[in-house]
Amino acid sequence: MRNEMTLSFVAIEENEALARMAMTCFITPLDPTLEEISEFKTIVSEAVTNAIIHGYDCDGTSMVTIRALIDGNKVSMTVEDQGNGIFDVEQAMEPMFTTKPLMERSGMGFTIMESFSDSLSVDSSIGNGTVVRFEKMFSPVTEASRMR
Amino acid sequence: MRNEMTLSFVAIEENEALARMAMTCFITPLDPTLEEISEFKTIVSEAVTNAIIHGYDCDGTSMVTIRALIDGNKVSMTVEDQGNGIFDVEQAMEPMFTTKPLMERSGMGFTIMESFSDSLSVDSSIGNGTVVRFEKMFSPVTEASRMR
Amino acid sequence: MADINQIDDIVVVTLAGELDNLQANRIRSTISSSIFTGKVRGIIWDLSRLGFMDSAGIGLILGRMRDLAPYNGETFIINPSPTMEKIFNFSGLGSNIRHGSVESVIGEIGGVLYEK
Amino acid sequence: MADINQIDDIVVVTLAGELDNLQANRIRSTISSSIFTGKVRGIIWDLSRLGFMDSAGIGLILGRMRDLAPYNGETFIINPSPTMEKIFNFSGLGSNIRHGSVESVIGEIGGVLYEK
Ligand SMILES: Nc1ncnc2c1ncn2[C@@H]1O[C@H](COP(=O)(O)OP(=O)(O)O)[C@@H](O)[C@H]1O
Ligand SMILES: Nc1ncnc2c1ncn2[C@@H]1O[C@H](COP(=O)(O)OP(=O)(O)O)[C@@H](O)[C@H]1O
Repeated sequence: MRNEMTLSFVAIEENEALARMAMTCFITPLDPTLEEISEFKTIVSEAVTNAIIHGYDCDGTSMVTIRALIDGNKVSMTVEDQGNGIFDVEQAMEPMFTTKPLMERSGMGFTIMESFSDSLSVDSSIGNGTVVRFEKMFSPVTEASRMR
Repeated sequence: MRNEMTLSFVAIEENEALARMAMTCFITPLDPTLEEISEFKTIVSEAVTNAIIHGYDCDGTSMVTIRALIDGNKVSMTVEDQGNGIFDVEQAMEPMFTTKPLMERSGMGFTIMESFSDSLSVDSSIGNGTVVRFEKMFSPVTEASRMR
Repeated sequence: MADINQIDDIVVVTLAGELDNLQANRIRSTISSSIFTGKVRGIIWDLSRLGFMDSAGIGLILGRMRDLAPYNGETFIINPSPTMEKIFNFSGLGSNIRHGSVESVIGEIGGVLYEK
Repeated sequence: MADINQIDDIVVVTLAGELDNLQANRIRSTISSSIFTGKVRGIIWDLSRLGFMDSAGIGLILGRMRDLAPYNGETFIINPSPTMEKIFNFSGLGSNIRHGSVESVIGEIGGVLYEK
């Protein structure tokens, strides 16, 4: 199947759940397994939370944008902010690295996103924002399940 | 509370459910009653279905866009397409009027949208598309429920 | 999503999940066929377990009323939610609504048929 | 969302729903306070009914391990979903996971404390 969507929302923590729900619903026609759903939801949650809290410091007015495409059984997605940007992407992607230890961030976001997706790339520049791009393959939809 | 979102998706019937779910999740922080939720979902469903099937004849490539704003306990929303447009809006809004009787459309969409919202307006022009704008007030959120 | 059962000359359609335009299009022909197997005198739409319905449900039910017209078939809608009940009322289907069990409504159709 | 119970000198946190950044921020101080009421020797995170968790859960649990450090408190995480278990493993918390009942883990903490 082929489908395409874009979701934007202001940078408030309440919208983490909105993003997860909307994206979960978007992939439902792929008839994903429970584990595929929860891994996908986790990727979305990590990327969106980062955009809200690191990109925009929860400013409540700037917009986070998710673009997603389903092509066959592959989902491609970008999570984008026009916020602070990342000083050193390589360092940011190291496990346990966080610039917000006082907020009890674990620094595991990028590690989780990388592990649960099939490919991940990050484009960022200080003062201009960050785009996280990833792809996830889902197990092929069977005829039987498509007929349901 | 204040929140703002935009959701766009291609004109396929599968996205009717996506739109309902995303919008339902968006209003969750207002702690709506069951009846408020289902009336709101119905409005969304009618407007989005119309954009997909009447606006774009389910072409699978053109985009439907929903913009929504929460301000206090009022939700304002537009559902927009750049598709066929409506020939005579007044006639279209009459109960039982439909241009797709063979698809078993009931012609009750606008009547339901008007009844379940607090205000509704339609802007449309042939060949340029349609914007349906509506507002719905939700019962005020109590302190007790906000603390949950 | 749609369970179709025939009890004597009555078709009972039990709906679950969300009945929107997409779902209505998916189940329409199956329900129509079950009416055209012949001798059907009534249809009962059991909405007890239906979570959501929009005007596509109205189109689906009105369409099957047309299917049933040649047989003078009755239509009953049981246990819609309050929001669905409003939608049926707007659409002139309020008098087809019953709250109760499938059995009690079959009894009512029996009575209706008997009186004819 | 977070049920907090103290059983002898052990805090049992039962989580439900979705544990993300927003929820972690909402429940953090309540859980911390329950540790600082004193004499706490261990914390059990019961995730049996938790539907979703991202790295905010890791931050929350590591933070409470720091709270417990002065008391040499133990941390156990019970019944995470397969996806959550992966996240704990990435984060070095794999050895804190148990599958079983709260009671059996309380027994284990009892043993640990006894050996000290
Ligand atoms: N969208 C973003 N905008 C700015 N900085 C970011 C963004 N995403 C990640 N970062 C930076 O990368 C670091 C590591 O991110 P991550 O691995 O997700 O861990 P955490 O969110 O727990 O800090 C963050 O602490 C932050 O400094
Ligand atoms: N977005 C739209 N684009 C073009 N035409 C529309 C749109 N929305 C509604 N219409 C027209 O208005 C008519 C009435 O709409 P409605 O009351 O929702 O009933 P129905 O969808 O059952 O036909 C439709 O049959 C169609 O001709």
